[in-house]
Formats: sequence, C-alpha cells, structure tokens
Amino acid sequence: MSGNGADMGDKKGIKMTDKTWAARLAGAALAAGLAWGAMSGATAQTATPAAGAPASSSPAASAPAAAGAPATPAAPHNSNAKPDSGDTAWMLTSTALVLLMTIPGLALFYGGMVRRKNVIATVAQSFAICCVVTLVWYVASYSIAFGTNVDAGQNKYWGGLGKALLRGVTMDKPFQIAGADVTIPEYVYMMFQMTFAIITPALIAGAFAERFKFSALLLFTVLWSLFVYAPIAHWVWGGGFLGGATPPVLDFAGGTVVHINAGVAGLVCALVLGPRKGYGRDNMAPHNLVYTMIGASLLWVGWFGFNAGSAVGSNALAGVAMANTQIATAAAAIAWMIAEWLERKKPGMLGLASGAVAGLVAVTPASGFVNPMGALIIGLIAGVGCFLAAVYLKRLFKYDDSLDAFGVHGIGGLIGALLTGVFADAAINPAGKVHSLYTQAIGCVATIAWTAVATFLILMVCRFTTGLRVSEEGETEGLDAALHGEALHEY
Amino acid sequence: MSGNGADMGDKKGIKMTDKTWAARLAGAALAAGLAWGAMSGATAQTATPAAGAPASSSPAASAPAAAGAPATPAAPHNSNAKPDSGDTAWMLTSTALVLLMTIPGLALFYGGMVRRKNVIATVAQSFAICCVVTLVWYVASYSIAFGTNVDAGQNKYWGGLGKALLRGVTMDKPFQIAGADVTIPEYVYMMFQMTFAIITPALIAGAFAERFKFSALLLFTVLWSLFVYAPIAHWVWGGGFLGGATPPVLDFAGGTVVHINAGVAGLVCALVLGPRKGYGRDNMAPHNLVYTMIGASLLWVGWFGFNAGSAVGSNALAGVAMANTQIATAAAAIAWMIAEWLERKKPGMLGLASGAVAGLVAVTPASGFVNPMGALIIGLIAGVGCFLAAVYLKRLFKYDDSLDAFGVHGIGGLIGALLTGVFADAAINPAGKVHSLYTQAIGCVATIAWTAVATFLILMVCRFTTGLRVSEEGETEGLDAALHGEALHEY
Amino acid sequence: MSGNGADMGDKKGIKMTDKTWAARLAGAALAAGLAWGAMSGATAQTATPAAGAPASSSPAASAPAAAGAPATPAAPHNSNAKPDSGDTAWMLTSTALVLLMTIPGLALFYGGMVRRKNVIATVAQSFAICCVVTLVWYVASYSIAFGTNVDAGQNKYWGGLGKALLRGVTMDKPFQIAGADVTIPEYVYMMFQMTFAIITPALIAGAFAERFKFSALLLFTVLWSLFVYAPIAHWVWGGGFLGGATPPVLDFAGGTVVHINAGVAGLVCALVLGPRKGYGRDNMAPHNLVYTMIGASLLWVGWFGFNAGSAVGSNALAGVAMANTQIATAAAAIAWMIAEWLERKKPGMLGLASGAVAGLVAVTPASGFVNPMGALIIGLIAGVGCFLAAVYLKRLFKYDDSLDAFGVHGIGGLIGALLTGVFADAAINPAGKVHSLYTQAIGCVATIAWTAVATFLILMVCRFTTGLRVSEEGETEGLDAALHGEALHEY
Amino acid sequence: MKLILAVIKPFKLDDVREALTRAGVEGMTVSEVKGYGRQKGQTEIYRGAEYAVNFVPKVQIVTVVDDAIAPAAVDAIKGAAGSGKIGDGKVFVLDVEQALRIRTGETGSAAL
Amino acid sequence: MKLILAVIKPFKLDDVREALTRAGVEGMTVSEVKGYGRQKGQTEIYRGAEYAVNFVPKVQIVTVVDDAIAPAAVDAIKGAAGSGKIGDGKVFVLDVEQALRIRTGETGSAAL
Amino acid sequence: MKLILAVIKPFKLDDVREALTRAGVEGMTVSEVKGYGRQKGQTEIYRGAEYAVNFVPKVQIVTVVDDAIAPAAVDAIKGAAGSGKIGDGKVFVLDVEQALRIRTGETGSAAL
Ligand SMILES: Nc1ncnc2c1ncn2[C@@H]1O[C@H](COP(=O)(O)OP(=O)(O)O)[C@@H](O)[C@H]1O
Ligand SMILES: Nc1ncnc2c1ncn2[C@@H]1O[C@H](COP(=O)(O)OP(=O)(O)O)[C@@H](O)[C@H]1O
Ligand SMILES: Nc1ncnc2c1ncn2[C@@H]1O[C@H](COP(=O)(O)OP(=O)(O)O)[C@@H](O)[C@H]1O
Repeated sequence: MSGNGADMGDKKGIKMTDKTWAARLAGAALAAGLAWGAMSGATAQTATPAAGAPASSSPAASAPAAAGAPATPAAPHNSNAKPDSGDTAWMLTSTALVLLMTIPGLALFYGGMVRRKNVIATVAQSFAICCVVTLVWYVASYSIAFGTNVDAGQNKYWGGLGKALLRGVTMDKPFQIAGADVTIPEYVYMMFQMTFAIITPALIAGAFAERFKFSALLLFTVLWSLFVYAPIAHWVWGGGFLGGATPPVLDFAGGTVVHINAGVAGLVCALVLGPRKGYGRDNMAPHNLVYTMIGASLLWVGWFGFNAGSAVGSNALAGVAMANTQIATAAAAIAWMIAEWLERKKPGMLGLASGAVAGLVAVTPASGFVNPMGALIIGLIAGVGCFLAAVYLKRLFKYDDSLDAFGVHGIGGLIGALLTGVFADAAINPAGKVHSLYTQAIGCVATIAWTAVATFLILMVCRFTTGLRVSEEGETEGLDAALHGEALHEY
Repeated sequence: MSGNGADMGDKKGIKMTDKTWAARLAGAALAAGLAWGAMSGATAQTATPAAGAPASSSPAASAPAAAGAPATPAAPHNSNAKPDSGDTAWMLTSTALVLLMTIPGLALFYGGMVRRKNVIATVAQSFAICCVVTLVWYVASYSIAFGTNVDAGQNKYWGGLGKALLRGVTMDKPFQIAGADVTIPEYVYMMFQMTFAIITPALIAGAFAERFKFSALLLFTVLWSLFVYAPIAHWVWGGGFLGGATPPVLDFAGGTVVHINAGVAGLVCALVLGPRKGYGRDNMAPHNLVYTMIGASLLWVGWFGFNAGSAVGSNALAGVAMANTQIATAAAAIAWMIAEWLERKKPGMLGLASGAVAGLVAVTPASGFVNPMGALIIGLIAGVGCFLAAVYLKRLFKYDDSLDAFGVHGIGGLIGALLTGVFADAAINPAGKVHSLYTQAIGCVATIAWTAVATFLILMVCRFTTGLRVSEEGETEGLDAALHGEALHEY
Repeated sequence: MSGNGADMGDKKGIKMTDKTWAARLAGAALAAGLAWGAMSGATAQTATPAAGAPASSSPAASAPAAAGAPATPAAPHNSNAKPDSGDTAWMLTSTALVLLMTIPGLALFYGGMVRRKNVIATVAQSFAICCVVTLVWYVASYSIAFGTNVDAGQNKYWGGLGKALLRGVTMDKPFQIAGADVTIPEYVYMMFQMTFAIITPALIAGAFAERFKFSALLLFTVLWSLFVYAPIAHWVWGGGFLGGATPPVLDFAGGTVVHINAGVAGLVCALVLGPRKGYGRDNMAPHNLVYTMIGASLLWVGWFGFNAGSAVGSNALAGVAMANTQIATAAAAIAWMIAEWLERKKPGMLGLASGAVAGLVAVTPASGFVNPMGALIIGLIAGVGCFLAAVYLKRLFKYDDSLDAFGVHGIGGLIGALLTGVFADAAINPAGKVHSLYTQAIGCVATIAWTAVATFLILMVCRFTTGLRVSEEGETEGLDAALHGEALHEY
Repeated sequence: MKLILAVIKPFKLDDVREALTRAGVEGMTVSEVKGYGRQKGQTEIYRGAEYAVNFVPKVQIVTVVDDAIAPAAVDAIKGAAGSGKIGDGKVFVLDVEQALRIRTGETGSAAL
Repeated sequence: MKLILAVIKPFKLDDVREALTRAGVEGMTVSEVKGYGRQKGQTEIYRGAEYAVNFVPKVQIVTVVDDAIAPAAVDAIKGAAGSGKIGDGKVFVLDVEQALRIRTGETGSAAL
Repeated sequence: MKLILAVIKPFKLDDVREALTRAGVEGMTVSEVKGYGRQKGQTEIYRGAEYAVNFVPKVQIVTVVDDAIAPAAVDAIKGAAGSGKIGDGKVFVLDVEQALRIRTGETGSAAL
C-alpha cells in the first residue's frame, strides 16, 4: 500500500512519519472542505468524472475486487458489463435487507436497551438518521465516495463532486467503480451503497444514547456523513489510497469503513459528552430485551444483504460470504454467551444478541475473503474480545459508551479487519491472494485517525451551534417527553 | 385518453359531461354486477379470455409499459417473453416484500396508534383482510382486474371472469397483461398483484379504527375487493379505459388504484360511521409509538417491492424506482418533521413516521416515471401537504378519520398522481414521454367517483346485515375484549 | 418405495414387518452412531463423497425433483448445471427469508404466547437454537443430510461424513444432490438447507415452553440436530430410502422432515417433562398477542422462502408454490377462525394466527405438487383439523403441549403429507405424476417412529446430565429471572 | 383531615377529577388497580383454555382533604362516577393524623 | 368497618381471594406493587453493569370489611398467603369511618 | 403504629428508601401512581390532537412504623424527597390498629 501518487506501484509499504500523515489529513480535509464549499454552489462545478479518470488502469482496479464480483471465477458474466438481471435482483434485495438493518433493526436493538423513558427518542434517532443521510447521499456523499475525481491526486482522498445530485447516473450507460466494471445498473449500486452510509452514523448513536440533543443529532449526521463517512468510503472502495494501494487494504463489506469508523466516532462522542446523569448509580437496565432480540435478529438477517450483497452479484462469492457471516455470528454469540456464563453465572439474552452482533461486525471485512474455518475462528475471537471490551474496558477507563458502540463495533471491527489479513484465502477470492496484517493495520490506523479527529471537530461545531446535551431536567424526565413530547402508554 | 371504444385512438381527451360519466359508471356497475352474479355460478360461464382479445393491438399496450419493464431500454430480455430467472427472482422477492407491508407492517403502524384496549382488534383487521382478500382474489378479483374481457367494450371496465379460480393460468404458457408481454411466470404476476389487492383495503382500516365491527369488516372487505379494487385496477393496469387511454393515465405503482382509492374509501367510512365515542374529549393518544415505528419501517422497506417491483423486472427501471422511493420518502419525513417542529415546537417520532408514509404514498405513481429531483420535490410537497391535511383538514370538517387514512393516503395519492403528470421524464421511462396534468386529473376523478359511490353502497349493505359499529359498551370496554375476548397482559 | 438396496426398483411397496423395521432403525442408528463417533475424530475419516456415488443413476434421482427445479419444464436452464444468477438470487433471498422465520419470527410467535415472566427465556430459546444448529450443521449435519455416503447401502440412511466441515464444497465445481444437478453454488444450497435445520428444533420448543432448562436445551439441540434431523433429511431429500423409493415419498418443503418430525418430538417432550406447575389452574393466558401477530406474519412472509425456495430456482414452480402457500394459509386461517367463532362465540387474533400457521404447515409438503384448488382444500382441512387438535386432543389426553407444537405442526404436517398423495397434479410438477396415499403414509410412519424413539433417548441423556426442568421456585419466579437474570421493565 | 379512597370505573376518571376540583379538592393520587366484587370479569379463551378473569380494571383515587370539604368531595365522586350499572365502585373515608408538603414543610390543611 | 391492607406474594393472589370469599368478604381491590423488606431482590447484570433490584414484586390487597368479620378475614389471608418463606408479606388493619356504594348510595356495612 | 403514605417524584425513590432505612424503617411497599396537583403535566400533541396529560408520574410509598420512629421517618422522607421544586409531593400519616407478619404470625411492632 502506498500513501501518495508517486510510489503507487511501490510495495515497500507506507512510512508512518508525522509528515506524510499531516499531508494526508490535510489533503483529505481540503477535499472535504471543497465538498462543503461546492455544495452551496453545486451547479457551478461541472466536472466530467468519466473523462480520463486515471484510476481505471491503476492498481485501484483491485479495489472493487475487494468489494466483490469482478475478479472471481464465480461471476463470469461481466465481460462487457451489461447489467445481469440475476445480479440486479440480488442487489435490489440486498438494498432492502440493509435498509431493514437500520429501520427497524438497529432502532429496536438500541431501543430495547435504553430506559423506558428514552425509547421513542432512541428509535427516532435511527429513523431520522436514515432520512437525513438519504438526502445527503443524493446531494453529495455518493459523489464524494464513489465518484472519480478528475484530479488523480485528489482522487486518492475523495471522489469530487462530479456525481453530485447523481449527475451522470443513467438508466443504461455501463459504469465503473474504482476502475472496475459493474454488472448492475448504477441506480442500484448507488442505492445499495446508500444503505451502508445510513447505518454507519446510526451505529454511533449507541454511544451517546439517552443524552444527545435531537437537533445536534441532525447537524452531526449531515456533517459526519459528508466529512467522515464519504471520504473513508472513497479511500477503501472508491479507488482511494487504501483500497488502491499495493497490496490493497482488504475490506469486503465495511470493517474499516463502517464499523471501526462508527465505533471510534462513538468513543469520541462518549468522551466529549460525558456520562449520563446518574451513571453507575441509577438503575439503567435495558427496559425491553424483546425489542433488542428483534433488533439483533433483523440485523442478522439484514446482514446477509450487507455481506453477501457486497459481492455485487448473485454468485458463489455471495454464497460463501453468507455462509461465513452465519458461521461467525453463531460462533461469536455462543462464545460471548459462554464467557458471560462463566463470569455472571447465567447466560443471558442480551449476551446472545450482543455476541451475534459482535460476530457480524467482525466477519464483515472478512466475509468474502476467508473460508468458513477462518470465519469460525474470527467469530470465536470476536465473541470473547467484544465481551471483554464491553464489560471491562468501559469500566477501566470509566467512559459511558451507553450501548457499547465502541466495545462492539470498534473492537469487533478491529478484530475482523486485522484477522482478514491473516485468514484471507485465495481459493475463496483471488483478490485476497496478497494479504498482510501490516496493510490491514494501516487501514485501521488511517480510519481511526481521520474519524477521531473529524468527529471531534464536528462535535465542537454542534456544541457551539445546537448544543450537545439535553438539559438535566430533560434527562431526568426522559428524552421522549423532553425532546419529542411523546410517551409510551402501556396502561 | 378516451372514454369509450369509438374514440380509442382519439387524442382530443375526454369530455366530462354528466352523460358520459353516467354511462361509464353504469357500465362499470353492470360489470361488477355481472361479476357478482357470475360468481355464484362461475363454472357455467366459460369465456376463453385469450381468444381474440382486442386489447393486444390497441393503445392499451402502453399501459403495461406504465407498469414496468417492456418499454424500457434497460430490460431488453423480453423479446419472446420467455420467463427470465432474474426478473422472476426479483418479483418473487417483491411479492414477499409487499406482503410484509401489510402483515406485520401496516398492522403495527396502525396498532401502535390506537389506544391500548384496541390494539389486538386493530392488528387483527390487517391480518384478517390479508386472509379474506387472498381468497377473493383467487376466486374472482384477479380475473376482474387482469383478465381480458372477451367483449372489448366491457373490457374497458372489467376483465370478465375468464380467469376466475385462475383458469388458464399455466406453468409455461407465455401470457400478456393488457396486451403486453411479461417476462415472469403468470403465477408470480398473479401473486405480486395479489399483495397490492391485500394492502389496499387494509389501508382503509385506518379511517374506521376503534369502532368498526369485525363481522362488518369481513363482509366489507369481500365486497370492496370485488366491486371497487378489482375494477379500478383493471381500468388502470388491466387494459381498461384509464391505462388504455391516449395519453394513458400514468400510475406506476398505484397512486390511483391503491392510495387515492383507499383514502377516499376511508373518508366515506369515517363520515358514515361517525366519530369515536369521546372523540375530541377523551385521551386517544397513540399507545405505543415503537410499534408504529416498526410498522413505518417495514412499510418503507416493503415499499421497495411495491414500487421497484412494479417494474415487473430486475432492471434499471426497478433501480430508479427504488432510488426515487427512498429520496421522496426521506424528503417527506423531514418536511413533515420540520412543519411539525414549527407548529408544535417539538419534532416527533409520529411525525417522522407519518411523513415517511406520506412520501411513500406520493412517490408511488411517480416512482418509475420521474427522475430523483422530481422525486425530491414530490416528497417535500407531500410531507407538508399531508401534514396540513392530517392536522387541519380533519379539524376543519370535524370528521374522525382515526388514523388519517384520507389525510395521508388520499391527499398523498392525489399529490403524487397529479405531480407525476408534471415531472414524468422520458429519459427515465419512455412510456412517460407523453404526460399531462389533465389526464392525471381524469384518472383521479374517475377513481374518486367510483370508490366514493361504491364504498357508500357497500357500507349500506353492511349496515343492514352485519351492522357497522360495535356497541357503546364494547367501544368503552375496548374492542380487544368486546370483539375478540382477548387482552394484552403487560403485568 | 423400497426398504433396502436389493429391491430398489421393485414397485410392490414396503412390507411393514417388524423385522424390516427393526433392521432399518438399526441401520439408521448405526449411521447416527458412526456420525457421532466420527465427529470426535472427524479429520481422520476422509471419505471422498463424489467418487462413484451410486445414487447418481439410481431412482433417487427423482428425489431432487421432489425438492424442486430439475425435473420441471419451468426450469430449463440447468442442462450443464452452471449456476444461474437468477436462481442464485432467489435462493440467497430465500435463505434470508427462512432465517427470518426463526429469528425473530418464531421467537415472537412463541414469545407472545407465554406468560410475561417467561418471555425473554422463550425468545432466547429460538435465538440460541439458531446459533447452535449453525455450528452443528457446519461441522457434521450438512454432510449427514446431503452428503452421498460412499457405501451405497448406508447411503439409504445417512450421508456419511465426507462433507463434514464442508470439505469438498467449492466455489465453482458443479455438484449434485441425490444424483441431480443443481443450478446454484453449493454454498448457497448449504445455507438454504441450514435454515431448515435451524427452524425444526426451534419449533419443538413450543411443546416444552415455560419449564425446560436452558442447559438442557443446548445439549438437546446438538443431539437432536445430529441424530434426528440430519438423517431424516437424508432419507427424504438426500437420496435416502424415502425420497429414493419408487414411487418416492413426496415432500416438497418439509412436511415429514420438518413438521411431523418437530411435532412428534414436541409431543414426546411434553409427555416426558410433564405439565407446567399450575397447569389447568393458574392463568396462563398469552401475555402479548401483538408479538404473536408479528411472529405469525413473519412466519408467513418467510415461508415464501421456505416453500417457493424449495423449487431451488427462480421459475414457475417457485411461483405456484408461493401461490399455493398463500391460498392454503388464508384458507386455514379463516377455517380456524370460523371454527373458533362457532365454539367460543368470538373470533380471535390467536385463532387467526394459529390457523395461518396450520395452513403454512399443511401446504408445505404439497406446495410444489398441487394446484391452487388442492391447496385451498388442504388449507381448509388443516384449519379445522389443527383447531380440533389444539383444543380437544390436548384436553382429552391431558398432556401439556404448552404452545401446541404437536397440535399444529404434528397434525398439520400429517394432514399435508397425506393429502399431497391425494392432490398431487402432474400439470404442476411432473415429479408428482406417480403419487400414492400409501407411500405418503409410509413416509409419515418412518418419520414418526424414528423421531419418537430418538427424541426420547436424547431426553434421557439430558435428564441424567443437565437435568430437564427448572426448579419449582424458578418456574414460579419465571424463567427470565431464574435462568437468565434478566427482566422486562415496562414501568 | 380525611383520606378519601375511591375505586371507580377507569373511563370515569376525568369526570371525577373535574368534579373533585369543583368541590375544592386541589390534589389527588391515582393508580391503576384491579377490582373484585359483584361485577364479574371477562372470560378469555385461548385455544380451548378458559381463563375466567376474576378481576376487572378499576382506577383508585386517593385524596386527602380537610374535614370540612370531605362530605362535598364524597358527593362529588358519587355524582360523577355513577353510571347506575353494577361495578360503579366504592368510596371509603379514613381519618388522617397528619399531612406534610415535602417542598415547603407545611403541615395540616395547609399541606393539601 | 376496617380496612385490611395486605401485601402478599403475587402467585398467592388466587388462593387469598378464595379464602377471603369463604370468610365472607365480597369485594376487594388489588394492585401490583413492589416490596422492600427482609426478602432481597434479584440482581440483574447487563454487560457488566450490575443492578441490585432492591424491590421484589408483590400484590397489595385492600378490602374494607365489617368489624365483625375483620378477624376472620385476617386469618383467611394468613392461612392462604403463608408459604413459610421469607417475604410472605404483611397484613395491616386500619379503621374506616365511612363507606359508600356509588351505584346505590348505600353507606356503612351495606355498602361493602 | 402509624401508616405513612408518601407520594414523591419517581427518581427520588432510591434516596428516600435509603433515608428511611437509616431512620430505622425495615420495610415498605411501593407503587407507581399518577399525581394531580399544582405541578401540571406534559401536553402531548399527535397530528394536531392535543392531549393535556393532567397527571404526572409519581411513586407512592406505604410504610407502617412504630409510633416511636414515625416522626423520624417523616423527616427522613422530607429530607430525601425534597428538591424545592413544585411537585415534590406529600406525606400523610394514618393510625394503624393492627399489623401481622404472615410468615410467623407475629403481630404489632414485631410484625414490621
Ligand atoms: N369491600 C371492598 N373493599 C375494597 N374494595 C371493594 C370492596 N367491594 C368492592 N370493592 C371495589 O369496588 C369495585 C366495584 O364493586 P362491585 O361489587 O363490582 O360493584 P358495586 O359497587 O356497583 O356493587 C370492585 O371492583 C372493587 O374494586
Ligand atoms: N413496615 C412495612 N410497611 C409496609 N410494608 C411492608 C413493611 N415491611 C414489609 N412490608 C412489605 O411486606 C413484604 C414482605 O416483607 P419481608 O420483610 O420481605 O418479609 P416477611 O414479612 O416475611 O418478613 C415487603 O416486600 C413489603 O412489600
Ligand atoms: N390532597 C391530596 N391528596 C392526595 N395526594 C395529593 C394531594 N395533593 C397532592 N397530592 C399528590 O402530591 C403530588 C404533588 O403535589 P403538587 O400539588 O403537584 O406539588 P406540591 O406538593 O409540591 O405542592 C401530586 O402529584 C399528587 O400525587
């Protein structure tokens, strides 16, 4: 993997000097800044993204292989990149499945874990994030993530605004992502990726549950989607400097882009916001684990779209990704359950659900690269690892990551991203032939650095505009009444 | 658009004299009457629908284009109308998604909004309607809607009983709907359309929630499905006088057939039944907005099957329909939320959910005709428009449309149906090349007129047989106990 | 159908002497025993399953026809068995749908029917079974069920361990199941079948709800999955003595393998465990029929994957299976509702949901063999039959089948399995050309005998290791607190 | 001071609250309860299992009032809660020794 | 008249109701409550966070009876609610000044 | 013995329980109630329909104590439940004639 244009083909790896880092961050910040500026006067900037996009013949071509079908023998029908109705059918379905993960899946997973007085506010967060990100994605984020920047140097960091408002997305023209052909219509590809952009900030909400202002949430989501999610997605999947490196960072369905990203952002939120009122003293037991069970189940089912859908085709790669997902998830759920059984004397539904999610997270980057035995091992490690993180790490460092966004998604994502570099099997996916723990670590570090800094800055923006926390009284009374003027009426 | 056989090719449009209307209504009433009579002795009438169906070469051929794949460049694989496995896969999936909308989607959306004592009765309505319509559709409604009447004059109004009990539906024979080839097996097409027939009467239930008799509901559903839904579906999608007009009424996935139809029927129900006991005085706050959130989410996800499925194929048209659905829905949810924020001082979960549904409704007729910008605008208008309807219209005219079936589906459907005539974009769907606000208005008026009259008559039939409302005591006690002898036991 | 290798082609039918039965059971027991032994040292045994598998040219070739696509004119694209992207898309989707049936579908269906103090424990059962079976299936059960035993004599009873840990499952090699080509990647086939293996033991849980130990549940699931589910699946679908007989036992999607199997196992559990404390005296009313409604709805929707997915392709057979499923389910729900209305004076939501499930169960073996009229009749009979079983049978014999696993799945499965022999229609599926009530009865009897005996033995193993029932105090206090240390907090 | 404990039909709560307010009562505490008496509960039947629900939902109102307005308060409840049908409920009056308003520390009638 | 306030274990409710009926009590009002006493609550642990639930679920019965049957009623509760285990609960007796049946206006013992 | 009936703000429950324990109270029975008084409830608006919720959530504590510690118990509640804001709640004291511990049959103060 290489950090900048000059040594693109160079295999000696990245040199982690402060200087290149600074340069890189500055570059991306610039890109993001441009995006923001350009959004106001979007119509003015009329870049033609396809024209001479240098990515097409660059090493970046292996990135989409990381994201799926093209390079695998199981998907031979993309020679001239005509849309295939079977591939399209599966991707339409996958899009529905991934949306199902956020609403109502994640909404219920989180909603069941808060106190009763905050349940409506908690589910409203997932729902509102879904709406906000949809529009931001349409307006600019899709372009930033999956556009091809006319300036090849900038293209390492962001995709430009050539596809803002879906300019250039057509009904019939074949298109490429990061230089590789895709066998589905671009509208479908855009929609599929949108659902990933939706769930990522929604995951963060687990960290600031029960105290974040709704207005702050809306602003945070807009900014975070533009300045954190979209560029990182470009780095890894859009032909940017991580996915386009040699060897490329392997991230099949979003270990770095989605989970490490959301987990670390959550940690930053938890640290900046501080603990909930009464944390460690009041009873904050999950009020309805049936909701949490429904949520975990829909996450599981929907994750088939997430991981198997990341094959971007209906083929054996999708099949093995689905199998890996299932096996790692079951293994992690059972591992967490047993760990908890030993420590707490009783196995619990929350543990099963949490373990399952930990497994889903960890297998995400690996699902299209490893074989089932690799998935099993990743699942077992993630189950125990995330259990320890959720139970001990939080206690150790005394931060209040309310619903363990970092403990499950951050740690689980790290475990999965790193182990993908260990277990990738070329018999499953030729694109995983060259894999290295080192490269994977670079991917993790880059993601962590950017998301940590940018999330912090975005929180500061919110702090001085909308404010961050609800009033003390509002927190006591419950966010449902305080923020939304609504309540559950169970009598 | 033309009203009767003679001027079928005539582009001068319909003349809205009382006389032609009377004739048309009478014709359709006759058709419906025949349907009913024929049902008793269905086996006697053995029409051969395919033989010499005149629709095949008539302008009606553009209707199925309105409903989907054939006319789009993105779906080239239907030359000889052999079933395509990819198209079939997506339509099987879409069928499951649309069924998910009614059970448990709509059941929960409505169930969460009623008082706790009526929740079981409310969800039972959706569930029972699903069962009843399934059988009615199998026995006769599919034939009325999508059969081709041997009498071309009658075919403008209903499809006859040639396909009653699915006669002539085979495993392998290619078939046509309204003269156009279809690339999926007819069993799949029949199932897909059945799920639309199911949700439509279930939507009406929002208007008469918390007071309608269960026996009345069953009878109402049978009659309404036969005499209102099936003929209107034929008019628009089955080769009838609306979809077969020149230019045809554009209704991609059911703005007229489903939403205006259900919304207006709901309004009639609300007016005929009168308000709930204690309306405007008692606390009738929604008892569980988590259920409503789940319901809205499943409606959203399922609507991908509804709208993208209406492409009747797995292609770019399905993709853009899905994208439009997503964008309009998010826009409407945010628009409603902001309108409510301004008026009520707090944004609410019910507003987000209601806005989302309003957007889904409004984009339905447009989803396969407009581009994303059109969808965005339709969504924004529908969000504000339905908010105003739900809040002020009801108050103004003092009817009790309990869960705003008219406010959301009637008004949202109208907004969408009319704006489809404004925003249809031939670059998205050539079938939308010729579009006119005027034609769209004709479609709305015809639907409104028929559904209003027929729904009223059906209610009268119920009134003098099953009765309409539960007893006063039953209403006080709650429908769960009074009608079903069941209760939630939350302690 | 023939009982052993020698008279494989013999049409004179099986002679039900004690001796052949004993031999058969012994054979299967041996097979299962081997499986167990081999699991410990799985790596040691390296059978090459494909080599000279005799099943490929034996009458067993008609078995996969029973399970779907190959033999039907509607699925012509499997000549050289290359994976078809459309078929694969539908099977990936079906896998997600069937998983949805168990989590959260069945979990909620059952969870809503227990008392509030046991709801978390009840949903945890479905969830845990999902995890456990996933691993068992990966390790050995898939091989036992769908492997081809190198010893043709043994292959009648179990598939051997050649595919243990998915050995030989590849990304691209064409593969056969019971001698027939399959047009989807084997990973997808393996995953689809896994979801069936998951739901079957989860269904049993209805019989022992509210009193079974969680540790016992885990052990029971491992053993039952290996020794009961996997061999029976092999007998019917994997080329074993039932599906490979002449004429073969017809079981499209699991009447014997899934429902009779689970129902009878449930009955054995109910008898061995004895009734719940306070049974017949305490109020054991279902605590939340909204959960049950959600569960029944998700079962219904998911069952499209179960039945239409059993076509193992995206074709007209899938379409008719879906239509049959829908019609039988609606008919059964209405039949149960009416029966209950007559007996109980009020129609109930629980009745509608139960009837729907009864219909789904009964149409399962028939869905790809009968025409819609057959499905209608099967549904009506199942609705009334299962109602009578759930209400009177239990009362008559005074066992406590808590949530009617036997009454609905056992009886419904029997009705469906037998009537498939009556209504199979060669116009729908040529594989159903030769059908006989007698053969179907043989299939039922074999399944019942094996599951009854083996389930009893497995329970005895649990009894003397983990124990079977929670303590009396635990039962009084509720399983949520006693077993899991968790509680719903609705205040 | 007197403590008035009334058990009424749930849907009469708003009427009773208004009547009490008119009678000069300034505060009350309400809870959801289940009543057993002459009025019999519903019977629920689930798959043939019959559960005679012996209890019917009621609302219980507790209000402490000055001796002087106690009779008026009882009358107010009687007037507002009565439907003439079985199960209308009961009013019980008990003597209260002391009352305290937590916020201010006021006691006796001043605390009400 | 006496007001008998009993706090018992939830699953004993039906037994107590029957015993009271046998003792001549014709009506009662029941509510779900949480009790604090010698019997300690469950501890719930969620992802390492431990919540010692200080309260245990109990059922509270309020019944107003004629002075004459008060002792028998107390005995009935004692007999039916006792399991010999910690947490069986308490019975308190208070004096009632007046009772009224809302439906008929009857007062005193006739109102019970 | 005295029966102390306190109505407090829900989130003060743990504080009050601890204060009572320190004051020597060994048991209490708690329930979720809705209060009406000077503190006004939230207004909920759903699609334009406004529901002024007249009642606010409160917690009711009933504890029977020996005459001797009754004043201390009342003080404990006052101290722990007060926030100085409207709606802090009330304490009422009633006389109890008899108390019984079901498990042992003990009566009077010994039963508490
Ligand atoms: N003796 C009693 N003590 C306490 N509460 C009672 C008593 N008798 C009745 N109740 C309460 O009053 C309610 C109404 O009593 P019921 O006998 O059904 O009707 P009515 O008062 O009209 O004769 C009961 O449901 C119960 O809650
Ligand atoms: N002083 C008291 N005042 C009011 N209720 C009490 C009192 N002491 C106990 N209780 C109630 O009685 C229940 C049982 O009391 P506990 O001390 O646990 O057991 P036991 O009565 O068997 O000694 C408690 O949970 C509480 O609801
Ligand atoms: N007269 C009363 N009888 C019984 N409960 C009362 C009475 N007055 C108030 N309460 C209870 O006390 C709570 C607090 O009273 P409120 O008047 O709102 O505030 P404060 O006591 O601070 O003046 C009320 O919500 C109600 O539950």
